Amino acid sequence: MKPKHQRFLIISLGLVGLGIAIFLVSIAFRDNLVFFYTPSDLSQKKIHPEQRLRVGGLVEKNSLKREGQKVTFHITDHAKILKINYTGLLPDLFREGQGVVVEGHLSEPDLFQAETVLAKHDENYMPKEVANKLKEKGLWRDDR
Amino acid sequence: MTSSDATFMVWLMLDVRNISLPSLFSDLSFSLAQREMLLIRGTNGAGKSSLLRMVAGLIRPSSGTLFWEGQKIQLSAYQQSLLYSGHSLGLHPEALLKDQVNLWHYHYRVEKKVIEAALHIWGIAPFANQKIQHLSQGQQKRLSLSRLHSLARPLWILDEPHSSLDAEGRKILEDTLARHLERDGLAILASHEKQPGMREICL
Amino acid sequence: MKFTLAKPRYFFKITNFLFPLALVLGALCFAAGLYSALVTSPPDYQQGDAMRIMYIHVPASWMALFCYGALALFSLFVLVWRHPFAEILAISVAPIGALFTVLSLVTGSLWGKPMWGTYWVWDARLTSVLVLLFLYGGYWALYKAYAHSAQGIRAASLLALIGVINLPIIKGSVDWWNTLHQPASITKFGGPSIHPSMLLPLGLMTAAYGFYFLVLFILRARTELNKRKLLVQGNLS
Amino acid sequence: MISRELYNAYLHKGSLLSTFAFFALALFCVSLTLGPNETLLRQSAPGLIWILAILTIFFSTPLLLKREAQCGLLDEILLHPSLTSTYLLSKVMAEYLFIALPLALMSFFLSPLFALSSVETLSLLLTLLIGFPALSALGILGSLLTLNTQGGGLLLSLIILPLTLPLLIFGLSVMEMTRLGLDSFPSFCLLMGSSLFLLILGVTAGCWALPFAAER
Repeated sequence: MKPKHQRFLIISLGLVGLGIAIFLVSIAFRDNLVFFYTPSDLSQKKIHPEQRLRVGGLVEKNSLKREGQKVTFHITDHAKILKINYTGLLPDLFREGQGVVVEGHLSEPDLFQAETVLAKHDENYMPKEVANKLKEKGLWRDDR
Repeated sequence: MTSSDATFMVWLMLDVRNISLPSLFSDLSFSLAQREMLLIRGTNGAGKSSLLRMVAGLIRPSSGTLFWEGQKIQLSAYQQSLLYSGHSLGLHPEALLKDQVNLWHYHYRVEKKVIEAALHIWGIAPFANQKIQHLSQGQQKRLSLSRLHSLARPLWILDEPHSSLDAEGRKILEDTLARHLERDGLAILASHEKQPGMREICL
Repeated sequence: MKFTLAKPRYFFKITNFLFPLALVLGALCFAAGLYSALVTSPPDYQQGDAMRIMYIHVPASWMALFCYGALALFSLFVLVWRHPFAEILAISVAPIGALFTVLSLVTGSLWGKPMWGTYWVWDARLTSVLVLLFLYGGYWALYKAYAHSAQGIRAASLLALIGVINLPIIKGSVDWWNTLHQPASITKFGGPSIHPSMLLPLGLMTAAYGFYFLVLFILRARTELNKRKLLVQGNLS
Repeated sequence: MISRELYNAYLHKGSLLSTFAFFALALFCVSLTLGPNETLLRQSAPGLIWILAILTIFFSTPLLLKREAQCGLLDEILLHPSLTSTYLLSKVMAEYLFIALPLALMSFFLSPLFALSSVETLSLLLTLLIGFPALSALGILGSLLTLNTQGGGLLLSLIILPLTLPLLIFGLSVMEMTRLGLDSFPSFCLLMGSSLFLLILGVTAGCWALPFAAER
């Protein structure tokens, strides 16, 4: 067949391929890829005990208990609570009500042995004084 | 009577207008009518091969245009009507000779017997079961030049066809070129030797 | 390579004027930026002083992306219009971009230690910036691998254009996957969620980086041009 | 053109043996050095097999193409009436049949070396089969770009590896998900999507790179 038709065929084939690729990628993003699981995810999915995974959530208020190096706290995503115990230094961003990501493995259904604790940081930067003023006015929404 | 003996009825004309390649040559123009043969002569590295590759449409000139049959060349159609044989012979060293014939059959969609007939003319048919890399340089050159017979192309662009050919090989080449011109064919050769009575361009 | 003198002489004319200006303005912005970043601006309500690395990290990352964008644009010129001058611009911008990427990665991981608790985590944004660094490296290796720079630049330009797909991935990686790296603070729809008192030093530092880039870029381009001139006159191998 | 390419690849099957030997040997060494600890093997196997497959392709393609270029075959291909993209596609198909399938089958049969369960080996085989066309397309593109240089397989890997990362990441996440028993459908779509995209990108860029590589 004439080269012009061949060229047209190949280009349209390429465009159709691109369409399929983008369509496939968009399907995947509907249920977005997870960097870490939330406590509620964990309860639904069956996880092998020795499988390493990451769990993220907000540190529950006054759940932080500290005995020397050993630290236990609860993280929540306003649906499920997961008990975490961790031995080692906590990053200085770690605070109750603060987002956190822990890496480790699930020793019992609701007890998580964390090997590393990563403090997640939301995107607002604000001086201390302004933060305190907001708190007094009760505008401050501490946990998201 | 292989298919390449049919005379070319169509009015053929190659016209090259002020093409140039950086640091090699600039504003070179020449035209070639039917039954004409042009010789490109020049020292090593003068750009003979680059000029031939450009006329064959393998390299884009930085300026200037080529015309075939009066209009600006349309690359895929133009390359259908030319046969380029370069320094590297376009053969598969590990393949057997008969494999090479199959490959050409698939590549150029030419009947196998036509290719084999061309091999007979160049006298390399008996080496069918030999690996090409075991053939001598001259035999490989003949094999590469056998395509002149198996493909009916009006415009021949040959880069130093005489190199590594023995006396008999050269004679076959001369005859083929002569017969090609009688059938209104065109040919451009690049060579070191001076050919008596042939139009030439020195780079 | 036939040397089209029209474009470069024009380039020399502008840079003679632009170079000192960029130098002075750059120094000024840098001084003002550093002063306001380290001294006057208040510590962050969460991170305290650890946040000051942002003033180095964020402009460096922006400049790294900007340089790759410029590199891709020049590569387009090299490939489509075969413009010899675009080659000189492309070669000048590539190393500067690599420098900014390294700076952004180093300051990012230094900042990660106090904030996240680890120097490096295989997170979408960090990985794609690392890929950007590899693309810069690949570009340079390919350019240098060729004997003739005319061939080398065209191969490298194709690689640069293929690598452009990485830019949206870096930009979008933060909000596609809920990664550890915080989402964009400046380009948020509801207006920047940075307190104005911190926005000023950031702006100054970015301007300082911009002028610094200009200075480096002009220097590199002129040396490359002069090298080509000498090459053409044949007394430089 | 496609039949020519298949025949061509069929002709050169001798040299492919060294590629398979390299892959098998690398797998043996890796599983040997990782030691008997089963969980370690299971966790690291997918990544290592994938990386070894990528490297095998990136070191074998330039050799094939460099040999073809030296014999002046690139000119012959450029002069052929059909488009360069059909040549590239047929080259990818030929490589798929002659290199990718044997490699995938080999990793399938060698999976006991890495103590992989049946479902994992199946997903490994599947991801490899999906990823290979894009890998060979990128491999050919890379070898075209590095044809006239001395860099060879090394330079090719340096410039093309960043482009294969999405394949690697999504392929491994598919296997990770199957190992965990979670649904691997989203990462599976991502793998197919990025593989298709990279295949198209590799072929289109290859169309530009082929005439470039033919210029000495």
